[in-house]
Amino acid sequence: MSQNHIRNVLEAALLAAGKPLSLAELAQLFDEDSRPEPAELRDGLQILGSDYAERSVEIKETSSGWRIQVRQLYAREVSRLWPERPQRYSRALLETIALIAYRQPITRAEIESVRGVAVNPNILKTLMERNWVRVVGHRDVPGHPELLGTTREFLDYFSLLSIEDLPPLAELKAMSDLNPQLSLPVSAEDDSPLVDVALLTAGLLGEADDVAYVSSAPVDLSVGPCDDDLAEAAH
Amino acid sequence: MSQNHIRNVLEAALLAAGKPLSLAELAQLFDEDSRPEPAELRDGLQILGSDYAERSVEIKETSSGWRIQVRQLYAREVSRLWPERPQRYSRALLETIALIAYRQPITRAEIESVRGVAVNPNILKTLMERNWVRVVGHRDVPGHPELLGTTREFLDYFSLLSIEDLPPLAELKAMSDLNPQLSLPVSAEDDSPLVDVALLTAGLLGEADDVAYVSSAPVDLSVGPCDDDLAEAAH
Amino acid sequence: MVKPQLQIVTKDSELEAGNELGQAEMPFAMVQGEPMAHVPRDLYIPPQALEVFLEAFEGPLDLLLYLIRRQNLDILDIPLADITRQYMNYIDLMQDMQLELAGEYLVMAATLAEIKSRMLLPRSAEAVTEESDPRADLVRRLQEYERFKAAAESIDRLPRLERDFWVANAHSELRRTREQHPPVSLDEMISAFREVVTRAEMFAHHHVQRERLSVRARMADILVAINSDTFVEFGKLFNANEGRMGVTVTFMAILELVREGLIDLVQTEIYGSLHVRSIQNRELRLVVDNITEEA
Repeated sequence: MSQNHIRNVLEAALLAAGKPLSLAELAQLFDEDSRPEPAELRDGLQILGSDYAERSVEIKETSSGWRIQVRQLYAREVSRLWPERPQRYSRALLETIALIAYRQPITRAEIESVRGVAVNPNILKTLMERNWVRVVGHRDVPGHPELLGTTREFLDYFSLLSIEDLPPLAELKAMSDLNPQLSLPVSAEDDSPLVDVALLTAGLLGEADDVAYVSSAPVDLSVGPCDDDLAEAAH
Repeated sequence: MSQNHIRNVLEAALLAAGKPLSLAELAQLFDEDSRPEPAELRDGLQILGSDYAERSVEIKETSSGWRIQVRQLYAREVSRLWPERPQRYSRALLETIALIAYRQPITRAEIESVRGVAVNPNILKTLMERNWVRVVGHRDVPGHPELLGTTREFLDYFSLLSIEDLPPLAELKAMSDLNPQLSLPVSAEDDSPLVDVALLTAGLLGEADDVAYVSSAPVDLSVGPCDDDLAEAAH
Repeated sequence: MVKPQLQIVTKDSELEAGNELGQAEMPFAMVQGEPMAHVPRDLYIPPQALEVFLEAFEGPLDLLLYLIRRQNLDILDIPLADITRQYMNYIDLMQDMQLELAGEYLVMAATLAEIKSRMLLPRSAEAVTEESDPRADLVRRLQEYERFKAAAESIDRLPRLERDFWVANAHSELRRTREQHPPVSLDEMISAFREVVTRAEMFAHHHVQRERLSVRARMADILVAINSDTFVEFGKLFNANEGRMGVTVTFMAILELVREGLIDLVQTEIYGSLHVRSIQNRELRLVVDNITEEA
């Protein structure tokens, strides 16, 4: 079978499907007796890609397979086709999907504990309807809460090959990173490291800032072996 | 502007749209100060067509404009993309078509606000491909969002003569039986008149053209309390 | 119907009011008749913006992070008393404004108070390790939340479908003929509709509390939008994007303004369009419930 034919069948199918197709799905397109090998298919996709070098489209491998997509270079022009501005996702939704993506499998309660607020059920519903999130199991604790994970569609939407391609999470710093400052020799102002009894009578939310510092300042924390504990606790 | 650029913008838009685009729509894609003449656009489409000579697709002019389509030559292979047996529609799709049927004309944003979740674009695509839903106009608000309505084919499918033949929503109305006492007369403690829940629930079953009601009601306005007018408007 | 506290203040009475309150020290809100002057300056938020402001936060951790970051402080070394005080001020303000406050905010307030009280207790030198720093757990939560807040932002910046690029589609006749459409019964569709309406009703209840729109605030907005020289088209006062409730609030505000004799509603011909004009004297200045509109 000619390379040109393979290339054209691949192009025809990808453009007709309008969604990513896996190598297996692409192989199914061909008659059984002349089905190309996966290597030949890869070659065909490669050729297609180089044919597109100067064009408005590109071939891209995402999580669920290969697709032909319009280059970002033409986003300004193409977006004029849809005068309604593209949907914006709320911060709540983005934070929720971020937690599910980076921490999967994760329960709803775990999401809530990191975000510090209840998860709006509509957000999970939207994420499930978009097929970005699905239930991947149940945690073996009382109540058997659902464990949530991301789908291939989620990765496809953001053109990611796998979850590892997400931008890296920021590093956590341990509190002791700041210890050099805290363990400075006590300054002239607060040369009395002991807490004044009178301060205890100060209103709970009163002018007690200094006390807070004094009581935690005089000790040399830098020798503390707890960096690791904290980092671990944070995980 | 280079011919290459024009060709690529045309290709990008036609492939992103996946449906025919008229010359006027194609012209709108370009920045105002460098918008090509219709003749240049035709040239661009011509060039695109000859680029496709050896490819799996072709460019075709239809009654509603130009489109890129897969050549018949690849029909056998491409047909293997689609499964023989029908799949079931999702709950989300059914709710969407139900809302469009009962509340037409309706925008996507309005569907989203009633359902409380984002509308997956694939749902509307499926409904349009099935020819159950079409764009019937544009709402006269910023962005001019598309107004969606059902088609004759939709009515035919359900053997309905007109959309009025859809089962009445009597029970639904009974369910959300709205309290005509809108909380306009405010309590002593809270002198800031807040909108009552009833108004909103009323909105669910009402028409979307509040403004129309408002502008036809003004004669009585000066007379005084407007509870009745409002209750009426809410209906 | 209770008359909204809308008053026209002439130049003279405005001067009086100014003297009484001190032009610069004008309270920005009245709560149960008391001017809210005790809130620190850096907390100033125009009352109408407060709801928007509250909605800008994704919860107590987000609010705390904001307070910390605004002062370029390090999370690892929060001046807890200071931050706690600011946090409490916001909570008080939100409660005074009768905004619905998620319970999580109050839980955080209690947590902060507890940490603070623990920090007041003297501790022996040996016992003080990082672990026993009462702030440690809060710091860990703040850091963790901040990581995911940042991750959410970076996900939002990733190129994505339908915004930055599109899947290329070509028309294919085959799609029509080959794709099998699943059957749908009318009952199925009606039950879907019934369900969505039921759910929307619940959703509506939930929403009302968050998006309470004040008619008086809207009255002020309208008066700002129009003037006595030219007529403004009635329909222009409405913003359809605000939905039914927003439109209704605007409508009620217009009714009130008509009743108060503050605006003129004119229709030149039957079924013609309505026009609105302010009939206030240009010498007059409007003060809506002590909310001063900046000129």
